[in-house]
Amino acid sequence: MLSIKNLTKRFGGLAAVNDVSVDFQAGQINAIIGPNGAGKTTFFNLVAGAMPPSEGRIEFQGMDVTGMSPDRIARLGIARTFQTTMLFDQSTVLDNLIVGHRLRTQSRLWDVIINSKRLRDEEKKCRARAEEVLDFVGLSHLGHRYIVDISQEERKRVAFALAMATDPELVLLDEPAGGINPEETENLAGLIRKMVDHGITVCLIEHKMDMIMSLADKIMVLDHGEKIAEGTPEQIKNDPVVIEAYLGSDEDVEA
Amino acid sequence: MDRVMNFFASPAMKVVLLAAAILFPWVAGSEYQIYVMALAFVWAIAVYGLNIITGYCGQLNLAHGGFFAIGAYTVGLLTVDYGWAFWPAFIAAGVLGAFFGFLVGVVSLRLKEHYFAIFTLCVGFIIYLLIEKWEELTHGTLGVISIAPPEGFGLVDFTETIPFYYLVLFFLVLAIGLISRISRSLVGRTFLAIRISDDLAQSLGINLMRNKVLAFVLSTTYAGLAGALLAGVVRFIGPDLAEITHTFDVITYLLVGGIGTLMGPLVGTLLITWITQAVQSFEEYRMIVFGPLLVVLVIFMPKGIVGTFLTWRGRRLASKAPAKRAGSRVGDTADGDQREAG
Amino acid sequence: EEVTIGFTGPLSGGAALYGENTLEGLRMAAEEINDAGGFDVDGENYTIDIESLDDKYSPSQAAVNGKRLVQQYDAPIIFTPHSGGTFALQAFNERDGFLIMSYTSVPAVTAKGNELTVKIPPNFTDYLTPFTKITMDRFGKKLGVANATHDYAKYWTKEFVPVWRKAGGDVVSMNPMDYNKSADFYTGVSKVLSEDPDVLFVGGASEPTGLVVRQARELGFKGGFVIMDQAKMDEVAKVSGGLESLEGSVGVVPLAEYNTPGAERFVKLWQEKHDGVATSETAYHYFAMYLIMHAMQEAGSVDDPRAIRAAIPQALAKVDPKHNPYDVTDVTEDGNLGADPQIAEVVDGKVVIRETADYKD
Amino acid sequence: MDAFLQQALNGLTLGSIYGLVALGLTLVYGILHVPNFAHGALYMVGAYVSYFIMVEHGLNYWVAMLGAGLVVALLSVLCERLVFHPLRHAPPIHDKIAAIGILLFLEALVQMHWGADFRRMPTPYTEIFNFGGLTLPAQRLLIIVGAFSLMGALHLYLKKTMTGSTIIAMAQNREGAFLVGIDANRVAMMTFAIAGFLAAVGATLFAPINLVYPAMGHLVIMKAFVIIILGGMGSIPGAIVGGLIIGFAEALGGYYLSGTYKDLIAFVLLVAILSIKPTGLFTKGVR
Amino acid sequence: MLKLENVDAKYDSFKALDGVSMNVEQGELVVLLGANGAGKTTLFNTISGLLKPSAGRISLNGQDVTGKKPSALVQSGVVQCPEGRKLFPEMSVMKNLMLGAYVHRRDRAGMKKTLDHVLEMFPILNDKKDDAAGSLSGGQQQMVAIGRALMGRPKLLMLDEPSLGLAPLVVKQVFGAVQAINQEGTTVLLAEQNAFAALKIATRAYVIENGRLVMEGDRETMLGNEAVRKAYIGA
Ligand SMILES: Nc1ncnc2c1ncn2[C@@H]1O[C@H](COP(=O)(O)OP(=O)(O)OP(=O)(O)O)[C@@H](O)[C@H]1O
Ligand SMILES: Nc1ncnc2c1ncn2[C@@H]1O[C@H](COP(=O)(O)OP(=O)(O)OP(=O)(O)O)[C@@H](O)[C@H]1O
Ligand SMILES: [Mg+2]
Ligand SMILES: [Mg+2]
Repeated sequence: MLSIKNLTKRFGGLAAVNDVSVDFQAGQINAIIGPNGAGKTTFFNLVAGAMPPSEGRIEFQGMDVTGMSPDRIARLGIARTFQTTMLFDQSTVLDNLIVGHRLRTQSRLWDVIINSKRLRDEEKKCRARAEEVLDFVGLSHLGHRYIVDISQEERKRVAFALAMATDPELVLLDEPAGGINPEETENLAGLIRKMVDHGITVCLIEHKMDMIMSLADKIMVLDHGEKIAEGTPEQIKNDPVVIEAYLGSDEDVEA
Repeated sequence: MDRVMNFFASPAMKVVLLAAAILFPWVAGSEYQIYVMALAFVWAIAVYGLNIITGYCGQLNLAHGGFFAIGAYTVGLLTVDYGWAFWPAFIAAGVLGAFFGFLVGVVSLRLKEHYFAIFTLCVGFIIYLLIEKWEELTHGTLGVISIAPPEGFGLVDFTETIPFYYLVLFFLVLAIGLISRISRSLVGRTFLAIRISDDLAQSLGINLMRNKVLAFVLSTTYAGLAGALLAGVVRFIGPDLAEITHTFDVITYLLVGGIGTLMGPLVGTLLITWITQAVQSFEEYRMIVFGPLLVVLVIFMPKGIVGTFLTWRGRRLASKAPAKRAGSRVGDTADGDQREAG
Repeated sequence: EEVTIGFTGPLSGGAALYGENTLEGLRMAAEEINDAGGFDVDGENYTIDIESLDDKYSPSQAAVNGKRLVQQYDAPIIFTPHSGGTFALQAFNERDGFLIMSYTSVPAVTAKGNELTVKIPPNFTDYLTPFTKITMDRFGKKLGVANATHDYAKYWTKEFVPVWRKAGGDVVSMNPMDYNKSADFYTGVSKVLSEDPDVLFVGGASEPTGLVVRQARELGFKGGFVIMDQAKMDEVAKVSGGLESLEGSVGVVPLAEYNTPGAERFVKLWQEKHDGVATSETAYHYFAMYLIMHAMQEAGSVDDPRAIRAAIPQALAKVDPKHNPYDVTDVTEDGNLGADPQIAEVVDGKVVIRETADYKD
Repeated sequence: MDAFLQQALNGLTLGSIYGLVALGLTLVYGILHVPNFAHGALYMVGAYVSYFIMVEHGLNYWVAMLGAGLVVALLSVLCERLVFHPLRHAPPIHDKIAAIGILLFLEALVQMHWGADFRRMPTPYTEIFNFGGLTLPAQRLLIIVGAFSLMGALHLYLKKTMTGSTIIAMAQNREGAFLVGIDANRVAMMTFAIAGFLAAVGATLFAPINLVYPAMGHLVIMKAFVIIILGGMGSIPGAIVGGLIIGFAEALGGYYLSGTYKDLIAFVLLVAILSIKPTGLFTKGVR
Repeated sequence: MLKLENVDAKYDSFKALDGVSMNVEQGELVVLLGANGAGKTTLFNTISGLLKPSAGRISLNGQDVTGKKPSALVQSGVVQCPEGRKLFPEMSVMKNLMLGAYVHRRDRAGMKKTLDHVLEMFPILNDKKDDAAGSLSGGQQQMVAIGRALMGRPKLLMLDEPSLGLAPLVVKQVFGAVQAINQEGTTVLLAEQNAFAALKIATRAYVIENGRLVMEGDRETMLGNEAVRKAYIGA
């Protein structure tokens, strides 16, 4: 579904992503791990079109999307969340989600001026979709709350819902469990599984190893921009290179 | 108390406002008041334009006065130098407002925040300097004299104050109607999303440039048409129309009324216009009062009159609903949905 | 009874002083008239009340003020000291019925056939031939244009350049500058001087004119200046470095040096109550108020603007010379007041007065 | 050639003044993160204070300059305390409007006291130097030397001293600055004081070759904005280089291209540059 | 050394801290546990002087410091490494670190020594010392933030979720460093969600819920407490 070939991104002299090639299969949970500064977020930025790669090629469902603008990529079916959760803070949860479905609608200014049937239909559709995804993440009761008033964990869920509202094929989740406690992390993991059950391919960055290990079908490890390993959780856990670079040998640290 | 408040926010209020506007010429003390009101309405249309790009889309356009002047000059030059009638020139003013808005928008909207603001400040200044210096086209500092007024029909003569008042009112209602519709529609939500966060909006598949340019063109069209109406009533225009002070005025109206609100532009424009008329006798001392007033206003009423009212009302409504703070705490059980998902 | 005279002009902003000066002329006259017990029209005694509104030099604001003065204060006459305000008022003055007393030298104000407009100041065109003759004889035929860029300066240039050429002169460089906004005139002045002119045509507000003169001298210019009538020679000299720096200049005569009984009296009258020097705009407005009073008496009406306008020729003859500093004597069909103005030339560091009449072709 | 050098000299004069004003603006921008539209009014007040001290009270030019610097620095600090400090959490448009409020107020105030007419402040240095056809009045020389010494001193202060660095630190993260023990309020006040001081000194340097009037700050401030954008907002060297670019462009453009459109040059230049490089000339790519 | 008595803090009308009393002794490493929004950051900011308590008293070594300015508190050795890092993004890493030593700016030699110490702890910062801090990855920025706090030579170091967004290996390093810092004699107050790792190096811990301290105990007690294990350790 997502096929990356020789992807490279340089900032000045630094290669934040260096010659990475990888394939992600549809319907799976693919994880990207690696030390801080390994280039994980940059990798997401490249896939989502937020910055153009220096070299390499990105194919999504067989189509070359290299260098496309983020909005076009989103319309093609790639949605993302950000490392620091980004939402429209001054709006209600539901309003956030309604905009999320905007890319699946056609209405233009002209439709607004004449109040066309298409516009009315699409507005209904957006609202329906918003309610649906809100229900999906289990926050139906929060629809009319303002984002600033909800908790960190709820924000993470709304971010998921927002990504879902775009009707994606693939979602990129950047550290979804950052800054939330173990119990909530469990719940989020459940939610990610539920997304996959609904036919969405997931790609996530995370530092919480137990979550990754229990969740991922496939893990890619980045270090200094390069791919140093790729495989199932079992393989990765025992890969000496990964242990050396990332996990460390003393399991005690893991909580 | 709440009843009164709710009434202010209800659709009925709009009907009352409209009725008041229609009746105004019959209760006004003199034609002068109608004239002032009509001019205020003209400016209000321009302020609504600014509200689209600045209030809804979050880009502070400091060339707005320039586009207003472009509209006015379009009517002025076409009617005076090229013998056009007012109405075709009026349409041309809208078209040119949109056209120049498009040109400027395509270049400037790639810039962020202050860069955009200052870029447009410069664009506004360029418009002003061009109008002042390009004598062959604009008559330069001499200004455009004897501009054609809007042609009436039958017994209606728009050089008379009252018919002109209704004409402007008609356009104002149209302008507000359109904006109110846009702001509630998907298009308006899209603008709002861009205002709050460019990056997020883009990651949701929203084409930033297209939407920003759309908002910008809409706003400059409003400015152009408002300028055209002004030219039609004052019938003389000079380069001073394009001075940055007019842009500042328009921003002040917007801010006082409430930026990003539907009725804010109207409230702000009317209020300041009438205050200005009322303090005419202060003459040079006027700014000594007005300047600090502006400062106090932005410090203590940052959301403007309408914005403050809406927040206040929002709070009251919220406080009536049982306060329930969400958030997971020790001991809270996770809700059923998630269990089922896991 | 009271009759209300309206005024709309810049009372705040950059032109406030100018606006205040014009208004003060009206006030001085009105005060004298009222103190003398008012005036009689058709057996009825009237005093004058002046309603002044600020328009910040903005035409549309002037229009609003015009409406207000007519509607709310019933003013049959409105004074305005700028062309933009005049044009804006002309959009409705004939219909709403009020007379515009316009203080601007812009010819278009009266050229468009508005029946209820009177233009107060004299036509600057009277100066053109004498100015040309005096400076061309003394310095030579090459003219450099370095005046301001506002509307009035434009009209001047448009009229002056052909006169200069017709007299056999040559315009070697043309570089008008924005006197009110420019940060520095050095560039512009040196550009004009690069063509080595004999005479420089300068003028705008007095002080920037002085700067231009000063910088021209700094850059080595030795010729004479033709100073546009907006600039007052005495004020210019203060900035340019004294009358010596103005050697060979021609311009309008400062009110203080004007040789009429009316002018002398007016200057004294001004000094009784004010600091600083009296300006011509004040003097003209002082006169215009008297003119209006007489016109009302001649017309036998204080509220019929057409009759008042029609009575202005007779009224001119009635104005006491002591109220007429500039000896205004006639009015054209279009509504231009006219006088034979005097001219000042700087010779050996002193102002010498010349009569325009001496230079008529 | 002579003409060219003469214009280059004019450009240098203009550029140093522009640079000085832009420097203050860019510093304040760093703290406020909004363009301070009132800065031009501070410049204007600076000129009037100098005028007041020197012309109305007959004191020495340098005393006037120092006095104006101090008074305007104080005024600038007052603006920070009374207006911008309370607004520090408000959206940027509010600071802009408030700044406009300050501007209107200061202009009206000055006008009330001194009127709207032009005033002249003579220079004590009236010599005119002539170098083979180049004319350079002493005051212009003073402008160039004075402005550049000030800029140099400021640059050293900001780069080399810890106290200077706090200004930059504070600009980048107010709370972060608090947490390392910087008294952020003091830094804000210091910055405003420096900016006000620079504006007043710039005005005092420039006033003798120009005039003093309430609207004198308008065009200067507009150009200062162009400069800080050209140079990258918040960048000190950018402000200086930008000032010179605009100064030269105006002098040379005004001479060789068109005097009528001279004032357009700066703005057209900016529009052209931003159209090609949306973040200005000297900004480094930082996310 | 640090003592809080019945401290309240408010955001508008919302009470984020409610009668907090706590005590940190010289040389201790005290952990503050709490879910999101429990009030950890608020408590830290109140101690740092960024927020003024609406009631109660804070004292440091017996001196009342309630309502003191943050700069004054840093002077007296209370240094916070904040949540969200609060770096100077466009300054170089080196400048960031140097500004951390702002209050010791007259002691050049001491600054140099601390700097070497910090760079030894986080060698990556040496490689990046001329880069703008804002261009670093999330984890690297966290290191700069900790480094900057250490440059202030704290007597009481407050770390607000230092492990947030860090790779496991780095988390380990960070906790190792924190322990080392503590062992060198610096008193540490640590807010964490990564409770297990934090408790392992702690002397004592508090649990905060809804702005109230609900539990207090030494390491063993805490690790053995069922409720704590369930909520924060997830086992
Ligand atoms: N600036 C603010 N304005 C209003 N309420 C706030 C503000 N900051 C925090 N709060 C509220 O105060 C409470 C405590 O927040 P605080 O940030 O101290 O929690 P925390 O324990 O640090 O959480 P986290 O683990 O997410 O960092 C929360 O309910 C939060 O919503
Ligand atoms: N816009 C940028 N300009 C310059 N350097 C950058 C930029 N973005 C990222 N980098 C550099 O690229 C490298 C990779 O950064 P990235 O944010 O992708 O790391 P990451 O793997 O997401 O780390 P973390 O887990 O800490 O978030 C880092 O060294 C960072 O400093
Ligand atoms: Mg990352
Ligand atoms: Mg926190």
